[in-house]
Amino acid sequence: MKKLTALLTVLALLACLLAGCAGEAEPSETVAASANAGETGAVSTNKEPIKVGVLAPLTGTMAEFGKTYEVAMTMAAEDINEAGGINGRELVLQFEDSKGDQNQSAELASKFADDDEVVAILGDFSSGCAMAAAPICDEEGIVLLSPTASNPDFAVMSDWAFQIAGLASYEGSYAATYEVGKYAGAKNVAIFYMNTDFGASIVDSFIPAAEAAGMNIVFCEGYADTESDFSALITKAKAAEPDHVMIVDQTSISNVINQIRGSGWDVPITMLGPSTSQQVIDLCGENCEGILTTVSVYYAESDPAAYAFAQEFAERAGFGATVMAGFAYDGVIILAEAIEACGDNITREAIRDNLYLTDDTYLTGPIKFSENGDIVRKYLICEIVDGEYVIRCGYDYDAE
Amino acid sequence: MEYISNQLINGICQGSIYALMAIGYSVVVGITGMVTFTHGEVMMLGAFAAYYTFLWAGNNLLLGIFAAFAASWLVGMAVYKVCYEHFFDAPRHISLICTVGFSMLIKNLAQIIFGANRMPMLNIIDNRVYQIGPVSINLLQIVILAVVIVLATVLSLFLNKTKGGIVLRAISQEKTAAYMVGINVRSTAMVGNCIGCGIGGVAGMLMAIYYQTCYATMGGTMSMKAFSSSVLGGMTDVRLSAVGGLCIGVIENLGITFSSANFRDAFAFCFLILVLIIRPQGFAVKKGARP
Amino acid sequence: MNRLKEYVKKNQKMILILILAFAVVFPLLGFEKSTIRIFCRILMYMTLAGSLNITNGYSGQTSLGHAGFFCVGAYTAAIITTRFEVSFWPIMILAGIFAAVVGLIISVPTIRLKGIYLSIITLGASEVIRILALNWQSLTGGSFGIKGIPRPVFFGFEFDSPLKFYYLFLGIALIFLFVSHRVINSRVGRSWMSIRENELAAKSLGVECSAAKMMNFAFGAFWAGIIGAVYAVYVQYIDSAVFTLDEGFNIMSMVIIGGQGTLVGPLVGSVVVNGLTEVLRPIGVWRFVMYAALIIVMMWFRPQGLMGASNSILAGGKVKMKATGKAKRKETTP
Amino acid sequence: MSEILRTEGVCRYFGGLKAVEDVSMQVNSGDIFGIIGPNGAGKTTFFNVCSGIYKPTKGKVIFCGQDISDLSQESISRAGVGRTFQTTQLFQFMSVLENVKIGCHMGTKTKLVDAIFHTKTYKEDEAFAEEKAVETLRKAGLEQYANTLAGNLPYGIQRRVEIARSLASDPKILMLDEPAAGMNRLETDALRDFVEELNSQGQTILLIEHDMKFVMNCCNRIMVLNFGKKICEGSPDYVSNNKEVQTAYFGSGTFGKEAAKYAEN
Repeated sequence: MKKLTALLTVLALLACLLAGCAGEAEPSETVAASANAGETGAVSTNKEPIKVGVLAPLTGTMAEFGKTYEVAMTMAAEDINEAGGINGRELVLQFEDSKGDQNQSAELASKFADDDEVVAILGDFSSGCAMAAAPICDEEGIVLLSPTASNPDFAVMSDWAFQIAGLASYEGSYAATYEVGKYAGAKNVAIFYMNTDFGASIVDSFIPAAEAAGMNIVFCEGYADTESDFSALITKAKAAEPDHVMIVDQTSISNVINQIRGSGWDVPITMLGPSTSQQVIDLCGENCEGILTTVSVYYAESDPAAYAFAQEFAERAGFGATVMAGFAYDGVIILAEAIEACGDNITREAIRDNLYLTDDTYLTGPIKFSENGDIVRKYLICEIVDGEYVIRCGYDYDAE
Repeated sequence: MEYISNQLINGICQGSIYALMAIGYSVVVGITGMVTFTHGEVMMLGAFAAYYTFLWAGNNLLLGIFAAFAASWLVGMAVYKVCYEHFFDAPRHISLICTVGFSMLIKNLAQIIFGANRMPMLNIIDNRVYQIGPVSINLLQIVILAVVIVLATVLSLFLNKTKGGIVLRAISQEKTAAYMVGINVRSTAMVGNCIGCGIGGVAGMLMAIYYQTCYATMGGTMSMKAFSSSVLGGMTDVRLSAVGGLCIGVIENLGITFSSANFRDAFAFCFLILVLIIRPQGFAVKKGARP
Repeated sequence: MNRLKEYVKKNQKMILILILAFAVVFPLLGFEKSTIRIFCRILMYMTLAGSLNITNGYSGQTSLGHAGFFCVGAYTAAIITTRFEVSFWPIMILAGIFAAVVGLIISVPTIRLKGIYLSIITLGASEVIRILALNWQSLTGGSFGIKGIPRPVFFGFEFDSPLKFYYLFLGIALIFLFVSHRVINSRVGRSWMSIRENELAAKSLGVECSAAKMMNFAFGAFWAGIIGAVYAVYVQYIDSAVFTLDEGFNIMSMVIIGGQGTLVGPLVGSVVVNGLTEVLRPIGVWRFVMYAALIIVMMWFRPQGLMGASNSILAGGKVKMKATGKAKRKETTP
Repeated sequence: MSEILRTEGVCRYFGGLKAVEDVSMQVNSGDIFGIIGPNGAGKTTFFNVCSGIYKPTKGKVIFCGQDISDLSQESISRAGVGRTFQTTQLFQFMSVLENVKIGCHMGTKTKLVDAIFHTKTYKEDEAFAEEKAVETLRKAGLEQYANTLAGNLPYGIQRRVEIARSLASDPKILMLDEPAAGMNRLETDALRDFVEELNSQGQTILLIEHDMKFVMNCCNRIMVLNFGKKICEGSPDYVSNNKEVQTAYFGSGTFGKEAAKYAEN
């Protein structure tokens, strides 16, 4: 009997394994399909495909963002291949799961670096993981382009490290000077921030800029990224009597907003982090009416390319596109262009050098790297009206 | 004064959520005699069951409770079969590791099946704020408080006054003796475990309603809080576990009031460690059956 | 099977030397750097799991918070080496001592507590340590972590490639095994095991249980601290997100899968767990589902772990006794 | 004959229950001192008070002229009180030899550093422990079980291992809690021989036992407890003829007398 159960369990496990392999096979099938599409695109593609490695947290607590990466980047790769690939060669993305674990991220970067076919690496999602992988990419000499890392220390670490999310430090001071200060006209500001490198670096730049603009920071507190109950903080903030609340967070922003409104506090709110995420509207409903945010890309109907991208993304991923999806998409496109510029002789150095030459406007706006490999973005100010984002100020608001 | 009393109310409401989780937890631990780390995932599944029920049948709270309870009951059966049944005679750490493994299994499966993103659970209960004297409290907080009090009372009545409850307590104290007086230990322990899990599922649902969202990894930190609250209450006593949860909630919120929210978990754990150093058995008065 | 065991016992020294030689030569067989990194990770977790095994396996006090000591060691090394120009090696020892001191402090409550109460204290302490590391901005860099940790230099020989770190990790693992082996097979080790098996009896024989337990905690924490320091210089960037409770459970699952209460157990556990997560990589998101399922299967069919001690109360207790007891009794009764 | 263990008015209460009340007694060196009494008379509690598992509520325990009432269990063991338990407390999953080696814990003083560097202390201690363990096993007639797991041995042998383990620590007084419980006649006799042999080598022994034949033949002094109180102390003959003892054991009335007579035969 015991042996029988053992046998059955082993069989069941094998079945699981097979199912897993089958599940894994699906995305690669889509890539193959796109390859076919590429071939029918009348361009001769008898050359070998170009491989780019992607580090993404496909499992673990950050799996949501890993999924964003997977969908947006696959879309970008398909777009490129449909348009004939890179100099006629097919672009293949090799996704590896780092689980949001720095150790694994570093190891996988090393694995990509060892693989001569991989010409560059995209990722990782979080700044911490990207920073763990950076020393390795520096040693091995391979480009590490993180679409979403915003830690100002990341790109500085190496010539080979690039970030396109825009420096958190500039986003913080922009939000302070123009959004909260000039547009909303706040005097006393309360800040809630997620205590991660993202939240902390925004706040570090927000406070001096806000003080320079003549605002008082009456309340500023961080909380752990796993936090879900903010009632105590809200009560505390209320007692400081601010006239504007600023929230810096990614995943639990809806919680904060809901709880602020749930406690009957009717204060103007600015949020920083998820940008014009449909998810915030889904998760907050009426509670998010009138909330301000900054964003470097806006998927408006007036911009058909961006709008189409957002639509397709939502269809594929099952949730709305955030700005991160756009960054991930752009990351692939920029990299592909840098590779294309190398011509036939694709080397890792050439890709890096070409990346520094990037200067164009993409889905998420203009991108031109500084000598560190990071960029300063331009921002829009949006407000939520009737469950939709409405642009209040354009890219040139800071120039006015 | 108004400020402090408001913070106290916040603490009590937060604490009552912990208490709700701890009640289910202590029932599981009390009856199986083994520590579980799957409770967070059981709560998560309860929340998801309720989420899909609300999608399908509209915002009917009772139906949601029923779905959450039923789904968690089923998971409880699986947990029992996989993690407990074979290990009653074995050292404790074996079933503990089994529950850790099972929780990983559920969490990752849920991420694959339900998707990794957050699901909205909006306005299941009307969000009304009441001003009672100096303190303001909203409807949801009142509902949760009421559920905790009712559940704790009903459960302790059930465990102490009814025949079924006495049978459950018997097997929690001495399984061999219970077997010898003709109790079917295995099936009874399973029912007990499932009751605990069911309550956990309802707690998960209420939590999801309170925070207006549910997602696959929501159980992680929460189950640690449930665990701590339950330890504080002496692991097996339903009412004391609820008190433990309340205490942790209040301590955390007072800590945040006078210090910073960064240290929330640190307050909870330091308080727990202090209490355990002074009273190794937690709040429990007499030494009962415990792991 | 028995013949194999006897053979192993007879030629223990030779087999050990063979394994050692294999471990030294193995990475030179032309592996890629990333593969060597995986070996480094395996060796690192060998020591880490081994040091947890000292507390969990030998004195039977289930500690869930080993990541805390790991964290203390890593941060000590990172903070000192980035701020002062000092050689890494004394800092490594210092990191170990720091972790041991923290271990001593945590072990104070364990004098009165047993079982799950002890576990939750260690778990809580580990979380408190992580929260401190996350929030003590001026010292630990807060959520930004510490970057640019310099590489260690040994008499002009810089550890700058994974291969060199492989030998460093190997060396530490060997020293750890050597020292632990000696300690376990002495009066000190025997007193730890007597506490695990039966504390009442141990006390009646004059074993100072509290002191022995504290010593045990400090010893385990010391090695976790050492390995933490090496980890910090190996990855060159640390932040508090590494040292979560999940990491603690991860280390613990290695100990339990490999087998508690033997020196070989955690080594095997580290190879199996780290190997599995790599081998299962092709199945993508199903990886951890599979891994979790394997843990459960393992607990069902071999609860004492792959190489668990049969002569321990942790090995599955009564069940095992009944199976083997009778056969032996016949041989031994006159 | 010098005094080894003395108690002065020892009381131990558990809430309202007076488990041991006002017991004074004295064990001299070279004695085999027996404590008997009906079930629940407080014998084991008294034992536990003497060996430090419980603290006395009132009164003093004096061991070799030193007041040990407030010392911890380990300190009392280290002072020279060795004991066995009513239910055997062996290290079941260790071999008999290892069990006895742990018994040598007090006789050795290897520290962590000694163990790591294999200093002289370590080598001496290991040699000592090995020698002592083997010798003790030989004394207890357990050589052939040296490498057997203790938990796999028959019950009678397990009790003997427990005694041997305690002996390895060279106790000044050996306290045996119902050593013959659960043994058959043959095993009991063998145990009695063993105890007497130990005593003839100068070992002081304090024991609790239910088996009257064992106690009467083996001990030179006996104390009787009933309901926590001492009712009688003296030589075996004196005790067995004491009316109060007979009443305690067999009850009063006709039936009791009959039973007493029967027991005498």
